Amino acid sequence: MLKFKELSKPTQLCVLWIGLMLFLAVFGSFLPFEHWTFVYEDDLGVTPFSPGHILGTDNNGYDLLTSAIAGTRMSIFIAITAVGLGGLIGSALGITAAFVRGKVDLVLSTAFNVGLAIPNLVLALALVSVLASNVDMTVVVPIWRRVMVLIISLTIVLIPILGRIARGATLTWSGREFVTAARSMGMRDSQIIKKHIVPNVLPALIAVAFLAIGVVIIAEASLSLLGVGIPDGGSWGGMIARGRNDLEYSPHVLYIPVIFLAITVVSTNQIGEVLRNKLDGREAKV
Amino acid sequence: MSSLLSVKNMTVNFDTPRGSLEAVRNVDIEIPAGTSVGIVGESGSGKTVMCRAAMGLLQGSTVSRTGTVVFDGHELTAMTKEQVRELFGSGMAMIFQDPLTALNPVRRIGVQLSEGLRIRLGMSKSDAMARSKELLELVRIPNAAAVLKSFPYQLSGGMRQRVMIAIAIACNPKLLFADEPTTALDVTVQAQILQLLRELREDLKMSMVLVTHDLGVVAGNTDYVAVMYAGEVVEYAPTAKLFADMRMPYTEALLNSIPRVDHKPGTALTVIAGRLPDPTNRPSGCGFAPRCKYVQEKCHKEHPNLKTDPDGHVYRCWFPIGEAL
Amino acid sequence: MAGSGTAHMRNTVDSVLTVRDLTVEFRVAKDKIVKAVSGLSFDVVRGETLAIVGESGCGKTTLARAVLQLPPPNAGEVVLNGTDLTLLPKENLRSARTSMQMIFQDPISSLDPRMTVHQLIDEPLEIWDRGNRAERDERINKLLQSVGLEPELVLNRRSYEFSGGQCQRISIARALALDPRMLICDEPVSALDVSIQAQILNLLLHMKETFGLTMVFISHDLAVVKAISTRVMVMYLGKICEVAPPDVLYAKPAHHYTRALLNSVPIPDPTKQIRTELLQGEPPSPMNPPSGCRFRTRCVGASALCAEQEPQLREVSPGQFVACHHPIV
Amino acid sequence: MQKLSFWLQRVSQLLVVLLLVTFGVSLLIRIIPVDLATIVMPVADETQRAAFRASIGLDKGPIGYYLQWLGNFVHGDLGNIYYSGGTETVSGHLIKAMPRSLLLMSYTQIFALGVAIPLGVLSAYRAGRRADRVISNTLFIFSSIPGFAIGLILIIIVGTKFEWLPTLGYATFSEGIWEHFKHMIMPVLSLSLGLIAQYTRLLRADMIASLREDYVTMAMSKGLSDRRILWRHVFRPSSVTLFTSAALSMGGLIGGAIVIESIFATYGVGFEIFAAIGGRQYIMLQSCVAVIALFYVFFNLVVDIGSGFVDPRTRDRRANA
Repeated sequence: MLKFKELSKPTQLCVLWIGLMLFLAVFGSFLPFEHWTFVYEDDLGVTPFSPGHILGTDNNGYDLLTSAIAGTRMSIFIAITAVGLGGLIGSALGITAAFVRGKVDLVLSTAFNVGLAIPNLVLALALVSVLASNVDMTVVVPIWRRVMVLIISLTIVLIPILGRIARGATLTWSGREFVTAARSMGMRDSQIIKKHIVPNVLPALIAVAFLAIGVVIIAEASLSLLGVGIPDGGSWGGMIARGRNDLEYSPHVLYIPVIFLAITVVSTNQIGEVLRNKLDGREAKV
Repeated sequence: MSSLLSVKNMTVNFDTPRGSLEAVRNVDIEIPAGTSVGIVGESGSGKTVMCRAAMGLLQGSTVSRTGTVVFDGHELTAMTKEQVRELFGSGMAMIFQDPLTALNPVRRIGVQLSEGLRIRLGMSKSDAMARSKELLELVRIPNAAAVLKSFPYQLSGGMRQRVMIAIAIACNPKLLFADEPTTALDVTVQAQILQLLRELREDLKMSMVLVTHDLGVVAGNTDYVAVMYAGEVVEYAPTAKLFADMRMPYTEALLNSIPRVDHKPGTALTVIAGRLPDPTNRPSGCGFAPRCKYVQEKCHKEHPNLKTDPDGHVYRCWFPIGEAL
Repeated sequence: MAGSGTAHMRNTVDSVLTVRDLTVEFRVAKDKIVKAVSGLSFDVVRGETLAIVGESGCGKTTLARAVLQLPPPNAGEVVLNGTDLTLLPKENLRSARTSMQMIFQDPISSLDPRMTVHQLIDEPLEIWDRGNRAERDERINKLLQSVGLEPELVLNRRSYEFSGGQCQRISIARALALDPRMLICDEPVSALDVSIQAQILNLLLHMKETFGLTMVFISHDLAVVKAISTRVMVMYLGKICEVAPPDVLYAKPAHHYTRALLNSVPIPDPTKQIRTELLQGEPPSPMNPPSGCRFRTRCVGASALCAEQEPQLREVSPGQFVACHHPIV
Repeated sequence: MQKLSFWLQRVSQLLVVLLLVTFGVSLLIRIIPVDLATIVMPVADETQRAAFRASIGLDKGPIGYYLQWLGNFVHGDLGNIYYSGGTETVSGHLIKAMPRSLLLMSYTQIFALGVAIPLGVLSAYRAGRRADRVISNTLFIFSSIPGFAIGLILIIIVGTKFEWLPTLGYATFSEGIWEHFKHMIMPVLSLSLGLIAQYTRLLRADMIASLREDYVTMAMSKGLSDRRILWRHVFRPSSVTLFTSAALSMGGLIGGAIVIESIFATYGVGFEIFAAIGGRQYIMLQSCVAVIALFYVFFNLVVDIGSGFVDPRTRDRRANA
């Protein structure tokens, strides 16, 4: 597989950044900071690099560093869970469709097309709003339910996207002669899928999954910005939504989550790209 | 005899992630005017790269070429890209192995064929089209008018190869590089295309460089043969002489390893053991030494120089066949 | 030809494989059907090497796959060791296939790039549970040695680290792992360089003797076939033209197509250049083959009869069968 | 007439997708834990609510409801928007919102393609050299910054700090062409930077693949100039993926436009969808999604026709399909 030392400098930085994000996501709450909802009443709208507040505070007195760490946790958690679930379900469906062909393929491909006919964000927005609505509009939907709904919605959005990619990859690989060879040796179809199709399709899917993480992070942020995602600065999107209210006087409240988000997306994209090129290089030899 | 094309000491390097790849090294070759010269070699021997480099068709930041190439009195290696381009079409032309990839998939045959005529010869659109039709008839394509309007994928492999030949000879080139022109074709179609090339060469007084891996194709279609191995020309002689009196052990081994229809069934094939040397890490001695049955101590250590017999037979071997040790 | 008939069938108890009236057709569009193989019969006797020769599009690869039931043919029977494969239920077919293994044209595509050589050759043994780990490992080593590869050097490497010739050796080792009685080689050397071709051909001959194999060898190259076959079958557009032992077929071909094919092969000897009349044009489309003899449109000896009536295979000299109304005598 | 049968097949495939999408969306009303009639008429009594349900077919079960909605939709009746104090038609809203969104999307596409095509061709031609590296790296970063972030940053810098451009609203042509474009510049930039990166990368990759083909060497050996080879021989066969992705990204643009339209208060279709969801106007939502799916079908057909135009091979494959 890939060795860290063989990667280019920028890619190494990307891997390190993702490592840092994962660290913050897992251990962020154990760091010796005040809880992110703590209000520094004397430090409203402090600019970054001030003593005590490296990333500054917003106009409500929330420290942006601890907010960003909490946001990291939420955004990364949602992204990884949604991509994991969507990837699993999508690739299972896609591989089945391409390997079995015939009617199964027709039904699943049509289902993918139905999913793809609705723009991602519209679909996610509709799902979130339906699933997260209460009988009484005045009752606030609890945060855990919002998170669940977000994850489910984003998973549903991802299934047709990743499913179609898995289907395409499976079609290519199942046309290879080693699959015919395996059949002629008397291998069962289920074994062929397990031993020849999945291991070959998987690396491409992993590469795409990295790109999908970026897509999900942006989608979550967009939903939060529209007010249906994570409220009150609980994720990067939520922070951006809050920062939007004070563009004129405290633009850093916006810049900080945007920078976190952008670097993370650049990093996952770069890693996905490197993985894909690496695989293409292998493919070219095959 | 004067040389139409003369390549002197040409080396072509590719920068690859695995290091510098010397695809062609120190190649000297002369193409006498009015002749057909075969270049034979297995894949990776550098024969295709040699031809493209001679014409100056290799591009990109990773390629470097040294040496001199003189074509028809012009020193190509000292000219700008634009100046060399002036010689294409009417001076040199090229046909390729796979006519499906060598014809633009999205443009009609007529457009691709007349393009050269309009740009190189300044013909009007209608004149160029009329001439294109004549050219298709010249390469014996039935129903030329319909073919002009077709796309490459609509034609069979043999027809596509004829179209490519028509494009190449459109401006009456003096020298035609034919890079494995029949490898992708069936034997019966191959025979047709080779016959067509022979006839066109005679009619148009054209010289030809015929690149192939098939000694059989060379035997019936060339006046001279250059054998390439691991980026070098290892033997060069008039065709009849080469087959009658081989000096280079590689050529002999190659010939003996070919299954032949004119031999008795069940005749055992002589095997050349091993494989081509790694082009990014060439051995210091003779490249063929590890596979050669006549190998001596010296072959592994010192790289053999080109030797020329008094009759012009050139070879690169310390211990050529027919010479007492 | 390109005709039908069964005169060349030997029907002996020694037949390893008997194929009767095999037909394979693909639907490529609503009303376009490619007639890849049409009512073709042949048998392969124990220990022989049947070569099937023809140009691209003649249906030879389709034929090989139909014999292995990958996919099954539209009609006809394929009798392997007395069992008709076309009638077998899926599970039985799975085990029946193991006595007939295949070598493919593209040596690289026929090996899974993610598996080590050890895993590749172990795979058939594992599927059929042949012996314990140690026994299987020993078998793998033996197989590798028999195809001329050093087990210690290759076992843990993957296919993309090898050249085409070496991949083909690995494929051969894998095909032999289950002790098949029959080997079907589909253009096993046409993707290889000349110097490597000879290595693989010699290896196949050697393996045939060592393992007591019966072989079907498919190729477009008459010269390659000549070196290794005991019987040659020439195909054109999904039908048989001629069946004969190689010494007869190459010396005096009876079918006009066989002769044209032979005369087209370039001979690597400047003193032996024959310039006979070439076969004109290209094969017609298998979607709409000519009536009667399928070769008649390009045949120099064609008559009105050839358009009306399909020639049947008949014996013109001992062991030489030809499907032609006007064979060359 | 193979060709006709291909198109019939293709159109029917897309129609199936269209029907399934709209049916799926119509099921949303069933999933919501709230009764639509209660949302629409919070103060009415049960008989009034039942009458409302009957009027839009909610009492007929999922399929009956869908068929009634579909019948109305085909006749141009997209339903109503209900709010305290009255109703408005969905079509009325969409007629106002649609041109804004269409203009925004068209400008975005034209700008994105206009920038991406020369950049893509240049970086493929100079692949691996400095110009290519600069272009690729810059665009790579742009592709990772979400459009709304670019929009917000533009608002901070261009709108608030320097006050060069208006940050909110939309101007019709009748309010002045310059005024119209002034309101469009920032939304278009926000939407198009990501697209430019995506398009350039696609075109570059395909051009580089085409440049390795023998037909390029063939064109060189005919003595054609580099410029002619690039544009006449390489660009066209390499552009299929680019134009396909451009046409199909129209759908994604509507999604992106929801956020951008809400940031810049453009009040296009995206904003209407957002408003429908926020205001629980599920009938509005259903009809909006149906309209978008129509667009999807339309652009899929555009891709089919267009790719046959660019690459004759697809045309013939179809004739045989």
